[in-house]
Amino acid sequence: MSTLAFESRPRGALAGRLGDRLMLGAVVALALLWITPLVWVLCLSFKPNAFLEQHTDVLFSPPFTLQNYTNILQTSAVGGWLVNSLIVSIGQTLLTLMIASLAGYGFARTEFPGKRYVYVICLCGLAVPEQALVIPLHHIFATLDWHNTYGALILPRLASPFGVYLMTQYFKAVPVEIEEAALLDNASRFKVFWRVVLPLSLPAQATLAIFTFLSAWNDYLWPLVSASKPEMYTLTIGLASTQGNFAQSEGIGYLMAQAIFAGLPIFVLYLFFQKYIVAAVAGTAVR
Amino acid sequence: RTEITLSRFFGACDAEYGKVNDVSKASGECGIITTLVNQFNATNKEDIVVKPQIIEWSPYYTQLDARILSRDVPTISVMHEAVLGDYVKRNLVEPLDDGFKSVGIDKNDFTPHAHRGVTFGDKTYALPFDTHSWLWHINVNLFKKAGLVDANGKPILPKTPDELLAQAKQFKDKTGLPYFAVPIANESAAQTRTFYTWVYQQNGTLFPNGPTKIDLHTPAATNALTLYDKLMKAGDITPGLDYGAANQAFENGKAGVLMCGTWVIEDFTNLSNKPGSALANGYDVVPFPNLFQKKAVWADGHSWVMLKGGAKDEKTRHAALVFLKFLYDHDGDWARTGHLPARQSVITSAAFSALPHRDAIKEISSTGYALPNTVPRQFAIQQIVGEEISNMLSTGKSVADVQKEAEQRTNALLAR
Amino acid sequence: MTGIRLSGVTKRYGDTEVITGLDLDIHSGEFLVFLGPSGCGKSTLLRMIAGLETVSDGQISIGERRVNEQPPGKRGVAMVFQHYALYPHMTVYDNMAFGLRNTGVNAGEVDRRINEAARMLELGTLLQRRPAQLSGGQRQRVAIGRAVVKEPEAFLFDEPLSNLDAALRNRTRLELARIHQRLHATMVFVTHDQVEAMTLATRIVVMNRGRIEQIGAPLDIYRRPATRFVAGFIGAPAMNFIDVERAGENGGRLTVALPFDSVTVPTAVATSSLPAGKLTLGVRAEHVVLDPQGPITGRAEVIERLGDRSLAHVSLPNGQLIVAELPRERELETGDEVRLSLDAAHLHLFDETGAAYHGL
Amino acid sequence: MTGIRLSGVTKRYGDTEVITGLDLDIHSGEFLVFLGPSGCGKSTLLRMIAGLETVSDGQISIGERRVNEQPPGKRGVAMVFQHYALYPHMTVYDNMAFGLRNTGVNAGEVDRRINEAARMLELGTLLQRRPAQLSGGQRQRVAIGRAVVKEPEAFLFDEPLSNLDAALRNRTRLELARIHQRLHATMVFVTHDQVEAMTLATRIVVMNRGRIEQIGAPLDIYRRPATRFVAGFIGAPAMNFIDVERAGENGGRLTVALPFDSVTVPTAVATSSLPAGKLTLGVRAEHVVLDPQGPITGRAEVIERLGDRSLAHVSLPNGQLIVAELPRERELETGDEVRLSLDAAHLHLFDETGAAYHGL
Amino acid sequence: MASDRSLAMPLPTTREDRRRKLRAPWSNALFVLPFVIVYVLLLIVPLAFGWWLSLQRVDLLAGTSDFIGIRNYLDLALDPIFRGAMRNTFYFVILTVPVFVLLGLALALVLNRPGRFGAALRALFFGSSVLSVTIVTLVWKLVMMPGNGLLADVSHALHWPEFLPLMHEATALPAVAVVTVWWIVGLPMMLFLAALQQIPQELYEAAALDNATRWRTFTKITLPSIWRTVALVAVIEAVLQFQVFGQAQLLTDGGPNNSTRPLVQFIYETGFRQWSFGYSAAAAQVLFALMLIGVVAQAWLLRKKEKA
Ligand SMILES: Nc1ncnc2c1ncn2[C@@H]1O[C@H](COP(=O)(O)OP(=O)(O)OP(=O)(O)O)[C@@H](O)[C@H]1O
Ligand SMILES: Nc1ncnc2c1ncn2[C@@H]1O[C@H](COP(=O)(O)OP(=O)(O)OP(=O)(O)O)[C@@H](O)[C@H]1O
Ligand SMILES: [Mg+2]
Ligand SMILES: [Mg+2]
Repeated sequence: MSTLAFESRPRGALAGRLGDRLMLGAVVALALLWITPLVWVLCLSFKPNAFLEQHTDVLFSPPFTLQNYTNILQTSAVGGWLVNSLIVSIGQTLLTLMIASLAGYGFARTEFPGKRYVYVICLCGLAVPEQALVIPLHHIFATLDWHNTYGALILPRLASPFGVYLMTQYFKAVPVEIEEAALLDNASRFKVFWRVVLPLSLPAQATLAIFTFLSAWNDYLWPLVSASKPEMYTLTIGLASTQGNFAQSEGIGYLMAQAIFAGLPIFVLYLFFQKYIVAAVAGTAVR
Repeated sequence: RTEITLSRFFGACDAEYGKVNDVSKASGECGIITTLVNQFNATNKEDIVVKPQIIEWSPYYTQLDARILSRDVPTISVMHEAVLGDYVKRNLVEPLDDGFKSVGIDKNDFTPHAHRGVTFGDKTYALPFDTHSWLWHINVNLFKKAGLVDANGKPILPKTPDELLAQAKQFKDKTGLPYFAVPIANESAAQTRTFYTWVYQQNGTLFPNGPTKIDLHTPAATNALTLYDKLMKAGDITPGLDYGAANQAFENGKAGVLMCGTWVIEDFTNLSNKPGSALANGYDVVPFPNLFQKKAVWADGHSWVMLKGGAKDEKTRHAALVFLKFLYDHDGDWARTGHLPARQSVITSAAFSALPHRDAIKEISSTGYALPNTVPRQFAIQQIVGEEISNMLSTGKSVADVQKEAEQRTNALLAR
Repeated sequence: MTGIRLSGVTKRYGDTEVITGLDLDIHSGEFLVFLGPSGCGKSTLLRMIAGLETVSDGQISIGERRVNEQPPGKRGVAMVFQHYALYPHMTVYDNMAFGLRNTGVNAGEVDRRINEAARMLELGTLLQRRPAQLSGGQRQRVAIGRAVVKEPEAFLFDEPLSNLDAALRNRTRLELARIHQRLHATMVFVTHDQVEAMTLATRIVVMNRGRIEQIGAPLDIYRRPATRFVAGFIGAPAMNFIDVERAGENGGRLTVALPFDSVTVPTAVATSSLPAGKLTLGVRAEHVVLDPQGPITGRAEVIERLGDRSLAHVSLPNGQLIVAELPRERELETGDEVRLSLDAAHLHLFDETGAAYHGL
Repeated sequence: MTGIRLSGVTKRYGDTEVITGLDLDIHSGEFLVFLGPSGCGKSTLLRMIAGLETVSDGQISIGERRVNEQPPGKRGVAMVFQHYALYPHMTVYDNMAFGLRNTGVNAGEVDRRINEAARMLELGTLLQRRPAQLSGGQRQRVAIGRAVVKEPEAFLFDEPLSNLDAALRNRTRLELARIHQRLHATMVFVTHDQVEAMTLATRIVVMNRGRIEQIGAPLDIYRRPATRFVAGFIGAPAMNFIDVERAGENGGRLTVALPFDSVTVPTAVATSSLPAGKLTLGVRAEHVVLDPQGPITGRAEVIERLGDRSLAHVSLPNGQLIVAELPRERELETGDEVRLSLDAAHLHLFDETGAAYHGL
Repeated sequence: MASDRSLAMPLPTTREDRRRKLRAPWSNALFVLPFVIVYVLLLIVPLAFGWWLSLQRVDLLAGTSDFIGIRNYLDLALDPIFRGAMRNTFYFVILTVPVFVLLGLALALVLNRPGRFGAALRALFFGSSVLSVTIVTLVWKLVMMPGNGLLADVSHALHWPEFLPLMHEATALPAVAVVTVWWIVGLPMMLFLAALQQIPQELYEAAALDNATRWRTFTKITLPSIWRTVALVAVIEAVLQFQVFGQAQLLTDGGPNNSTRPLVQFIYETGFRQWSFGYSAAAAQVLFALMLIGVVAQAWLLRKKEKA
């Protein structure tokens, strides 16, 4: 009833109270701690590398330069890597959302023979470390001659039970009554899922989207061994490949600029989805 | 039109050198190799195109292995001489003797160190490109302050371990600073290099019982470790530095000597030309001073190999060889990175001697040593040994423990 | 147009049996109203018919089909939930359109039906709101609208008017009656409002504790309740019950003695129909007559003035309270002494098992 | 024991103003009932008093304190939500205990109060269930119980009995009245049920579109509605309205002409009090008398038999329908011709602005 | 009420119905089918392949392999580095997981507010997660650098002795943990935010009227309502932190004295650096077993709590 009465949330109404202030104060203080290294990264990215070889503790005084960024942008392959990363990350995100949401719904809200066992087996997959799979997967993809394709970059992560687990848990909190209403409204099981349960779990969807995108975007080991052709590099691998052998001491500014450059798309995506994460769009179900 | 792929590290620098076709205009590892390739692509007469495939240095071999496994092999790859043996032993590398002959590469011109590095049995498996090694970079300004310079203003260097300890003490007393800066934190290679050097200087060997069994209890090994330990305990090594911090400390005048490689010579030289810096007019670099019986220092080299399956046909193979010849011809240009050339004729050339400090270090091409190339998994051994020595330096682990554990770990590795 | 048949339907939640072997034939096109105390299983029954709750035992058929295993969407029924269950993320319009779009009704028709429903439910201005922005009654109307637009073969209404004001409830009731006539749909309707039950129902089913107490036409249920439970449950104020003794007979009809002042009252119940054992007399407030010549004396304890009528709670000599409806012109004050008579034709008798006996 | 004072209270959602400058004094210990059509702002008002909704403008004081900024918990009120808002993860017992434990009431007392409430609300056997395992009416009773156990200074009830059956509703109503007497708490009660309003209220507030139409004692509101809106809203069936002309005067009282058959009807309204302009006559069903000598002729179109009474919808010569309550003994069939008279003493007149004029 | 029964559609009880049941709801399995296919092909099969590898002495590049049974596992049991890595990994999980749960929840609770301010703070706490591990470790190496790192500068300014957490066995792993928390605490925060969004507002209203203090509201309303997510975050974080790798490798490379080398680094080193693929595979299988035990134990504990 009170979508607009957010101010009237108990915590809002109490905003004036000391406890609330203290808490907020603490979080703001923590936020300052959090932001310091970030600001530092930003500042370093605007400094000449040669200067940084000797000084990494001077933030706001000159010299400043845009060289690090122009270096990135002038790397001829960067555009292609960016596109690769986008294709892989978006593809992986969309597919994961689809597969995980479907499975999550299946596990959370439907019955079929053997469901519990299948679910438990799927959850056990959570415990499989990525490192246990890299070599076998590489071998399998090599046998199939699939390396250096988008498919090879996208597919392996789809098997992650994380999304399924996440969606299952969130779907369980969607009120059953609303789903019942939809079933009576002649909606097929799939339609119930698609038109009713999915929209009601938007915050969870947004969260999973950001998670998946983030891990796909920053993924390193798999693209490294799977995409050996520079034109198939993702941004992470590509940018790393441009580093000289001693970049960690000689190219700090350049590295920081790379970080900003590579992090920006995720951050933008986050800002875009953030409104779903705390939005009360789905809000509270009406019963 | 023949296309060959060139898999390498050294980074990419399109922004600065993407369009430069003249190697003489470039500097730095990345700049020089990039322009070399550009120049070759622009000038070769056989319509050969070299396509570089660049990868970050640290996972380079992981990716290379993966490529071999998925039969996606580059025509030419860069490879450290230290690991070349592993690939040769698995029969993954093409022998190049015939090819060298066909394009006019003369392996007799290879320096002794380079020759040792690329030859297995009687076959040559790679084109050596350089010798890189481990040096003392010296802040002469601080040495002056410590009273450790001779009449010509040249730094006075120790000749025995005891002299080293004494001079280091003097240095510290006079300047209040530690003698050495060495990367210790998060670093193992540096320790191994220094350690190997001091073992080689004693004519020692680490593999007296064959290539799959290390022995760290030889007197040579014990001496080397003990010296290192003493220096640390005496406060002659700045604690806690990682690679970047060690360089920073040296550049900012926080230590007298930096143990580091050939690849930083150029940077420091530039810095010494900058008034106001701690190194201004006071930088010198020398090979590791001989503290024991003979001049010797750890050295490794970059080389170019043709992995089996990389050249799909004779035409490609030929093109690759043509490119190798081009690299061979331009070995002198590469030497501007600070690395020593792999060709004797270049080392003796006037052009090379004209480069700053090169005269002082060119002896390394003959005093440089490496593990016997029959020893497998040299990087892994370097990692384990270095790690254990780092433990000694950073946590005070005893020499005996280091010897025991490094030996155990290495031998377990080699047994697998 | 399809009837619904329940046979031996039982529902258990774990150990608790909430519906017990229930048999019921709902005729095609009928308007059947369920009445029963809170928690007696009305919603559960509706939900089972709709297919939202499994049947623990027994069979449900809609038309000729056994539907026990059919999914809800396939049963051709529309339901208004007691708690609405609106889609919080959809506008009112979309809430109503959802079911139609699912069955592929074309957009124009969807629009037409929704506008029609919105008009009849007075939701016209709210079509673009979300449920969270509606008042309770408005939500309830959306829930009704959602069912109505589907024009299904059978409607299941679970207390659909409980949150509406009297005037609106009246209007909506009329609209529902009209829809019923237009669509000839079968309607199953749960309500607590007796006016609703009386005016809408073809038949009323009175339930108690998961069983059916009585099925009948509205006035029958009111006038000839089958059991004491039904008699007490139907009608507001509730029927007055007085324990009585047999006092004689008058033309085959029993005369009973009230438990005080040795008052006897004639009834219209045939003596022969009655079993042995104790009897209880039942009489509705409107048949307790304020009569200066009446045999019963009492004192008005509470006067409830409801506007259109007034009720007097009169204490009898034995301390029991009896409710009488006051004639409109009659003014009475708390504490007044009154005399009452009972309308013999409308007296009911109940035996020990609760079975009822009526005069006419 | 504290009164509640609202002055100039306004509530806007974005652009929509749902409560407009409302002034109201709720006396300490009073039982105030809100009546009004769906969506008129009753729940919003309650929620503002409780502190769940911010006040866009104006002031709310409880006792002497201005509470606009006070958090809900500090206002000393208990509320029953229209949609219950039970804690789904707690048992019935814990739902009720939660508020008490929060204020440090000791366990014994908690137990005592809950058992007392459970008894009075007939929840005894359900205390260990979760809300999802309850029927609608049971949930509603838990919601009431949760408020009642707190024994607060003021209760806010938002349609608390809407899902209960008539019998239970009656009993609960009595219990609430009893609690009111015992605690002398201020009660604010929203309902759609006029019997509830009539029997419980000390005063009734009739709201319409965010404004107060009338405040008064129950019978006053019924008998002397201040506006045509109130007249039409209160009472079931709704009051009959007929447009009339002035036809003369009789002892200072206006006589009006009905719009057909040139029938004139005397009223008890003083002519002098009336403004110029058109007039509408209002008469309740119970004051439309079936009278063989009556001046009005009509035809019975629909007979609604509600058990305790019957209503005839009679069409007048001009086609308008008028509802008359049938005397109990009188049987009438659809289609019968009838004659009606209107009870002069109970006729109401409304001017063009809707203001009402009464006889007595 | 947000009850958590699954839609109890056809759950018939008579024998005849039970027979039908076996047929009818199979269609629901279609929902999970896409995942199951991917899961089997891309997880189960490679995992089994990895298991097979772990029983061999393999040289992938040479294409040779000998079946050696459980030799690799026996070797692991005796390998002090592996045992150290195991200890480090457990220690790291214990250090970080509770922090992720508690801090993530605390941040989510405070920042679950509309308006720009909350949004900005949320973005800030999330912001660090977008950085790659290389950058994160580089920056923190600079922070903790001896001499003129940020930490050193601060301690100089305060005249404290210089604190070099990465240099000491006792503090190195906690320092890695701090960096990890800084890096990705935004993720549990988001999971909690999403869960908080699902709690019906009216429950808070009822609680507010019930005089519940903040703390009571939190423990009695919020926590029970998001308990599933608490379990989720705890399990997920445990799974993630068991696999800690990049930070440890890049900050300390396992040192000092093997005090920060986690299992995954061990697996990586033995596999990719030392070419002991079978040995590496065996270590990976051990990690799998450990995580499985850890996750199952945790899920079980949290589940019990949920029921209680
Ligand atoms: N968030 C909102 N945004 C816009 N309008 C709203 C919002 N919430 C409520 N309203 C409107 O405010 C008006 C008053 O709502 P309220 O719930 O107070 O009505 P009510 O008198 O309780 O009605 P009912 O008897 O149907 O429960 C309604 O017309 C409703 O549509
Ligand atoms: N999940 C459950 N577990 C146990 N008992 C339940 C469950 N759900 C409902 N019940 C019980 O079943 C009985 C019937 O519930 P139902 O909702 O059908 O009642 P109802 O007749 O609709 O009542 P109301 O008029 O109050 O809505 C109630 O006594 C209720 O407590
Ligand atoms: Mg119900
Ligand atoms: Mg309301």
